[in-house]
Amino acid sequence: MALDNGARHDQVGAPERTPEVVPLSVNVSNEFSPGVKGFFQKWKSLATGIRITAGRAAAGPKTLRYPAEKVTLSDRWRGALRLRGVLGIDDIPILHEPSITHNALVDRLNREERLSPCMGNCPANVDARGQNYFMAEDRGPEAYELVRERNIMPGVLGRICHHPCESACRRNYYDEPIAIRPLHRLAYEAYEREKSSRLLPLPVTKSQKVAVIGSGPSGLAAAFDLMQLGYQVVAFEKEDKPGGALYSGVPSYRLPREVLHGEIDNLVAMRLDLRCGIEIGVDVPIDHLIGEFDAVLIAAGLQESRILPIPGADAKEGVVGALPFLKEANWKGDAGVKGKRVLVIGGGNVAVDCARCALRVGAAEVRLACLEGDQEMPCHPWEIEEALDEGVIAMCSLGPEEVLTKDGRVVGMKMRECLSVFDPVGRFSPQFGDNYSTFETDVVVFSIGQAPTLRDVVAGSDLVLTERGLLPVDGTLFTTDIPKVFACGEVVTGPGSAIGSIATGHEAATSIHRYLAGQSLQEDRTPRPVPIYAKYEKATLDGVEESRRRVVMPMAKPEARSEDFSQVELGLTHLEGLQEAARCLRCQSEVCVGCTFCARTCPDYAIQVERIDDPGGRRVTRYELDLTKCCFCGLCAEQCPTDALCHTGQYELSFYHRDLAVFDREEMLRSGAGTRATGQDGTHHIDPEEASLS
Amino acid sequence: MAIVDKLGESLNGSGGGIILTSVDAVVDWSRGHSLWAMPMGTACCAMELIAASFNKFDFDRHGTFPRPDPRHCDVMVVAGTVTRKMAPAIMRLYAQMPDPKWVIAMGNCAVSGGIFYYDSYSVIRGVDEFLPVDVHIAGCPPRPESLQDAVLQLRERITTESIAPGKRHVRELLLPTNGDVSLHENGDRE
Amino acid sequence: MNIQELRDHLCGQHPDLCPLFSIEFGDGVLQVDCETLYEAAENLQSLGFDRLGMLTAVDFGDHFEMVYRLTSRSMSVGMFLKCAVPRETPRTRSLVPLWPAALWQEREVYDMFGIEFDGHPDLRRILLPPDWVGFPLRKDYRDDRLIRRPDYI
Amino acid sequence: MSGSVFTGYTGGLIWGLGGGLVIAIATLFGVWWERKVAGRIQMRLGPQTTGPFGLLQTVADMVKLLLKEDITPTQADAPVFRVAPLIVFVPIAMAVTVIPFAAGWAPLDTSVGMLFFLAVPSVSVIGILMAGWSSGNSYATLGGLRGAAQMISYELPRTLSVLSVVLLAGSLRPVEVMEAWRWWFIPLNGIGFLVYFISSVAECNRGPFDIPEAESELVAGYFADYSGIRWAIFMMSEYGGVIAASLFGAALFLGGWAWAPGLFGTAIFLLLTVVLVTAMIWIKWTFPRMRMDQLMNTAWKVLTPMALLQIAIIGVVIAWL
Amino acid sequence: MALEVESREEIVDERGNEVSELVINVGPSHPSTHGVCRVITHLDGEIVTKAEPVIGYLHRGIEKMAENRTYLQIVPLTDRLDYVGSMYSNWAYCRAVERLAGIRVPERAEYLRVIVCEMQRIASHMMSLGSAAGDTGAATMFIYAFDERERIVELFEELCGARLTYNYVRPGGVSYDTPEDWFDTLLEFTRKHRTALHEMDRLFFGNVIARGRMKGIGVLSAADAVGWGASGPVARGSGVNWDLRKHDSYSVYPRFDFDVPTGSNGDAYDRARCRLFECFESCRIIEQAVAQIGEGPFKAEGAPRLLKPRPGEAYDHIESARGSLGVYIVSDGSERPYRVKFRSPAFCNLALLPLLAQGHTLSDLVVILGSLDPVFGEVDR
Repeated sequence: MALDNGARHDQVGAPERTPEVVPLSVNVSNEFSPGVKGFFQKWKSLATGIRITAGRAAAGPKTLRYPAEKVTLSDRWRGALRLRGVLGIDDIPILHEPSITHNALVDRLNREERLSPCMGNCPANVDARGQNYFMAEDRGPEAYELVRERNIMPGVLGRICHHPCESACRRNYYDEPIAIRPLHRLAYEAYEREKSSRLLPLPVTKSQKVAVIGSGPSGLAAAFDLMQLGYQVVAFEKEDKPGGALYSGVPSYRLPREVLHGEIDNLVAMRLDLRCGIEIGVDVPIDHLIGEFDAVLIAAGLQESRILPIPGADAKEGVVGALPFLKEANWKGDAGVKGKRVLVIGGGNVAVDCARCALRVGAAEVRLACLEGDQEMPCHPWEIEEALDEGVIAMCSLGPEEVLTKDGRVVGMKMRECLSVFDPVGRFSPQFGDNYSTFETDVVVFSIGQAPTLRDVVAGSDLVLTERGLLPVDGTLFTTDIPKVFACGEVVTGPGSAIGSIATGHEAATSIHRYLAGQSLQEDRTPRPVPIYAKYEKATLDGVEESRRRVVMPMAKPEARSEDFSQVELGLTHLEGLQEAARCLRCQSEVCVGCTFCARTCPDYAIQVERIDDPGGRRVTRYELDLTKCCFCGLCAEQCPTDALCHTGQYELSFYHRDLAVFDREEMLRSGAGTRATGQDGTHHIDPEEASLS
Repeated sequence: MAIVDKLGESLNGSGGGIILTSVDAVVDWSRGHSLWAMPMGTACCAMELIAASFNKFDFDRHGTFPRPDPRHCDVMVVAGTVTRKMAPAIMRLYAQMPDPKWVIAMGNCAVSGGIFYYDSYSVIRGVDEFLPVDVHIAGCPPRPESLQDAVLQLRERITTESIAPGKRHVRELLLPTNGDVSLHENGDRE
Repeated sequence: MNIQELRDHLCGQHPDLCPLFSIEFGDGVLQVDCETLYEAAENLQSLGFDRLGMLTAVDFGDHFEMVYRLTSRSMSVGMFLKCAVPRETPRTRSLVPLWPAALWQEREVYDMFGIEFDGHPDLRRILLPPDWVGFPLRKDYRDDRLIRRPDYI
Repeated sequence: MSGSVFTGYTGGLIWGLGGGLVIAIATLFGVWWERKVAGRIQMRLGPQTTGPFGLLQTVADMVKLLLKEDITPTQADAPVFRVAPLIVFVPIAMAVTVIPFAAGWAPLDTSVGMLFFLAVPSVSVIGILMAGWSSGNSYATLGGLRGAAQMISYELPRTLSVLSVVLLAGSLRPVEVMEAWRWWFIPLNGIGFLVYFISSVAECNRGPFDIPEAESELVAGYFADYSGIRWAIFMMSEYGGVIAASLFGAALFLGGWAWAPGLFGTAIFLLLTVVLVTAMIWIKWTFPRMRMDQLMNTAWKVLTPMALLQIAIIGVVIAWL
Repeated sequence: MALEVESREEIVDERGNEVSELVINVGPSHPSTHGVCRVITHLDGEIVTKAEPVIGYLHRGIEKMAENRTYLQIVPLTDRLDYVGSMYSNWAYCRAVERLAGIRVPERAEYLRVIVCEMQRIASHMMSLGSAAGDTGAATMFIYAFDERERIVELFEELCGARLTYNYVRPGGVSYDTPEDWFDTLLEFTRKHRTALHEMDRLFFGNVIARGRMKGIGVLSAADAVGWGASGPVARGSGVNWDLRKHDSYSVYPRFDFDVPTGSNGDAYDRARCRLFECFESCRIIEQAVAQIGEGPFKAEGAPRLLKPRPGEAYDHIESARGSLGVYIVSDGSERPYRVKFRSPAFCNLALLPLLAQGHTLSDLVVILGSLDPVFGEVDR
């Protein structure tokens, strides 16, 4: 290597070779022998030639008898372009699929590479594409109902979801992702306005009854699925109000309680039998449920916060777990930290919630300490950003060493420098350095993980917990040791996201239904969720028109919002929602939505696309491909997010007149277009007079 | 050409419609089945032009084979990009071909400039700017079969021709074209 | 030989060229004055750069930059030789006496940029017809026959 | 048949016209056959869609060429340009008339038939020169000059090679030569046949000696500016030359009708001719084209000595007999 | 053909100047100019006294167009440069872009690039050998060689859906992974191809006429080859052992064992036979690469649609079938390059024609031109 220096980026472990060691290998010159021998060699060479041509002639022709005999085209053949569908003529497919068969649908779409990335990356496979379609058409209630099929509380998740759909959104590749999550919220608001006509009780068609322990997202998701199937569902909640972790753990500046309870009220209105204030295992033994109901689903969630066993952590005052802290802050609006300095240990989302809550309940100074460096914090980047805006002080790469106490009261915290968190294999194995630092603080909130408390729940039943207090559950089927009993939610998965819990709820509901209907539980089941989409690098946005940018979610002012529990995200207006939904590319819907990416990527500028973007009237009005400029490079079809633009096998493109090769929208939609190549529908004859033009 | 012209004129003039039709049938048959190609290969499409006449696709099956000499050719296949520098040579070669002669524009460069339509200062946007093109083949480059298809289309088109000057037989062309796309105004595409 | 060794070698042999030598993006660049271009090239040739791989120009608006890519087979190394040609008087010295490879390449640069080469035996247009007006690769080239692309990304 | 209209001047005219017709028809099949054989060598099919096995292909070509515009370039010397194809064609058509087609019969049975066959086609050199010169095209001029040089050079080995048969048979009258023909002429005349064959190929401007019309150098050589029917006549003379040379070679060297009596003999004769034509086609499509100096070297340094060697061998044999 | 675009006038001119030379115009559309090249040939009898190539008949201004296209949009343009070996221009361009934008290419992509480029080398050399044979009148050899090329084109079609303009190598990788069983078909091809190569060697390079036509024709000395910037088989035919795959071993080439065929006479025969031997070497490389290639991504992940490399300049080159093909890109940090220059080997090689053709006959002129293997898409750009 050498012509260039060592900075060569793609040099893959090559040994250096210098010209000296290269053998001057093959010499290509050759001559006839001199003299008589050469004379005969010359004649022989002629004979050899005849022999070779004779051999080839004997081998027979290799010709294809065109047009009777066609060449077999490769299925990647880049023939003439056609559209599969156009918005305004064809509608995009809406995937209304019962939960029972939803997985099969997703798998099939995935196999056929027709799964939109947002749907694929969502643990519950919410059809965000369909939602955006309805939202753009100003059909909010329908969007709500579509989302609700897989996401039990769109209004709630529209506020708190960590939106894996948006990270997978193909729009990332071009500019910025669609605001799918805020659109959930708008859909909820639209639904609420029309609730009276749309909210009907679900009919009970089956005699079996199912008990659900816990009214968190996963329990409700399972309950809703089962209710739709006609089962009678009873949900038990130990607190006074339903909602589980959403109620106790999520601060109300993110999730107003009226929204949460509004959503749950809707479920109740659909004939969910919700019984609050009943703690299974305490008020009612679980055996009783097992006896009374045909199936029992444990969706109790995680109740307990872990506290690090470090010196001083047992202090009487000033050390709290995250969940109790949040619960107090949420319910009472006061966690006893007014005017105090708070140090939150942990870098996850819950820790950030704790920190932000602490600010709101009047803490004088809030610090957040975590092991990880600032680029690798496990919480979502937008969360920590908002927290920093509000005044939280983040301290990264610090490990808790000792809680400094004085008279049983916390006075400070000793921290140790953390060098690395994970070992090369990716296991959690923090390495600490020798630098110590001490911070003065009054309250230490440990937010380093949660655990289930199921001892009470399972007491007296045949269910056996593991040593760590976990319930042994099949991760795919969500069955427990007892056939009748199922489990879902964070009890099974450990700390996770709301939407992840919902996904397990759907799976558990499927299992319960199969169990009750006497079907095989295992058939066609795969572990969920199946993460399928890779991340995108951030696209460069300069040069991108304003109209193509993502709508900006209005936020409350940081200094104002950190005072109380008022909402931080103020929500989009109706019009903004329509515009944002219209940005959706309708990936893999096989319907051209006029995104113009094909026109933009075309090196020949052969494609012209025009569309109307009116709310409710989004139409592709013009799609024109000048086939005579097209260079058949295939870049447009690769770019097409909806897969509507595709190459056909058509290669015989002879025209008597050049303008016949300019395909308009209708021509683009015709399939095959009768040629010798395709043999399809040769019904279009050209007028001889027209043929004689040119 | 003179003999044929005279023949055609007299047949047409003397009301010998039936004779003219049969003569035309023979003449058109011979012309259509013996389209010797003047391979005006300038760029990439020339490779497919070569491929079309070689063993896998074999133009010769249809009686078409490339002759390098324009005087012996019937159809000029302009295969490839035509630049301002090249155009006079092509015009000259076309002029050297004996009548009756046809032109096939093979590939998008020859049809419209294709990928070089925009931003190129030296490419001519389609040979129909200076040649009467009979069949355009879209493609970049078109498959050899497309060229064969174009020759067959040209053959059908020749069946509408008559040796009588100015006369044209109205025949239904059996070959499918690409649909009922109406002609666009030239104006809005430039 | 890598680029550092090349620099050391060059500095050892021709200390006057040494300050002009820089390493940019992994390639050695010798930025010289156009008056001394020929001498520099001659020095490099005697240093072992026996191939003139590429020769071109870049229009930087206020000046043209001549870019010569030299490679040495014996040292297995390549480098750039550059000089800035003023736009008002685009002239520089031809390298044809050193490398005949420059014969056509300099004609091409003349054709495309209008830079004239003193000492070139046959400086005519090469790619464009002789009667062409203008030098297309200049940034300010205008041509009525050119249709500009639609302006979106 | 003395006294009949088929002898003398009228006979010459009639048989000459007949020869022309035969050559024209044979050319149609010859071209078809060449395209089929060449196709086969090149793993292709050759003409296929026009008529059964593409047999009508050459007919279509011929009709089309007849109706093509007949261009006389403005820079051409018009009268010479127009007449040149005929001057090339007529001698070839005439040469066919002396070939002994059937037992004891040749259309024009003259005592100097051998000489006639060798001498008359040489006149077409003049036609080629005329065509090349009058076209006013430098390629054509080069082609014409190349053609003249080549054909004149190869006259010598070809004549010498025929001489060996004449010596053996002891007559210049083709019919008598054929009657004297015995099967052992073949081994005896092996070298002579090779020389005759190669120089015939060269005489006919066929590959690998087609440098006067070298497609890749001179585009089409001396007939580069001919179109339509005049060019077709050139092609007919080329194929006529091939067929005539093959007929003559099949008769003199391979025995022609002497293998069997009556029409059988003629059939064998024609079959042998086809074999020779095929061989010519085959080598054309197998070998690269020679260069002018190599061509001359081959004529003067290889073929002429070989022909002389053959004559010497025959001389020895005759003396020994 | 006939060509006579302006020759008549020139002859008159020359005659007016009392020169006993015949000036004929070969091209711009002539059967053996391999495209659109015009050679103004001064003849003394049949001896060429001066041959002056006139090029630019296919000058499409690709370099200017590239300044108006985004980095991705230029890839299809590079296809049209060297249309006999589109993969090379793709690759050379992508290497320069990757260098500029700092994109790392996955290993599988590098292997795929090597495989397709070696296939392309075979295809290109088959075209070159075939047309060189066609120039000497061996039309059948042309078809045999082209038949081999057709097999590769079929494989390419399987791979990327195009027969000629592949648009396969992209900045950051390649556009498609291989279809199933593709490697098996490829290996079967290389096996059969060797037999075919031997056959062609005997049919054409062993033939007495072909040797006569090509031996000692257009002799290029090693010093001239270096000085005139010749590269590829043209330089190697003269014994200049210069192959970027060895001497600037880019990509994964150092992992393969192959030889560099060189000639000793520097004539048309050596240049052409160099190409034949390179096909053998390419078969070897392909077989090794197929054995070594591993699973993995074929594209750098997550590269944005619009590349905006840092301002600066990058030069990178590869060994194409015709020699060292370099691409020089100047970026001003926007989404379109500021200047793109293609250093085309065919352009530099073709400059040798006047030197080589002098003193040979007109027939040799086309042989020499064929042995330089110009592709005018690349010469004129």
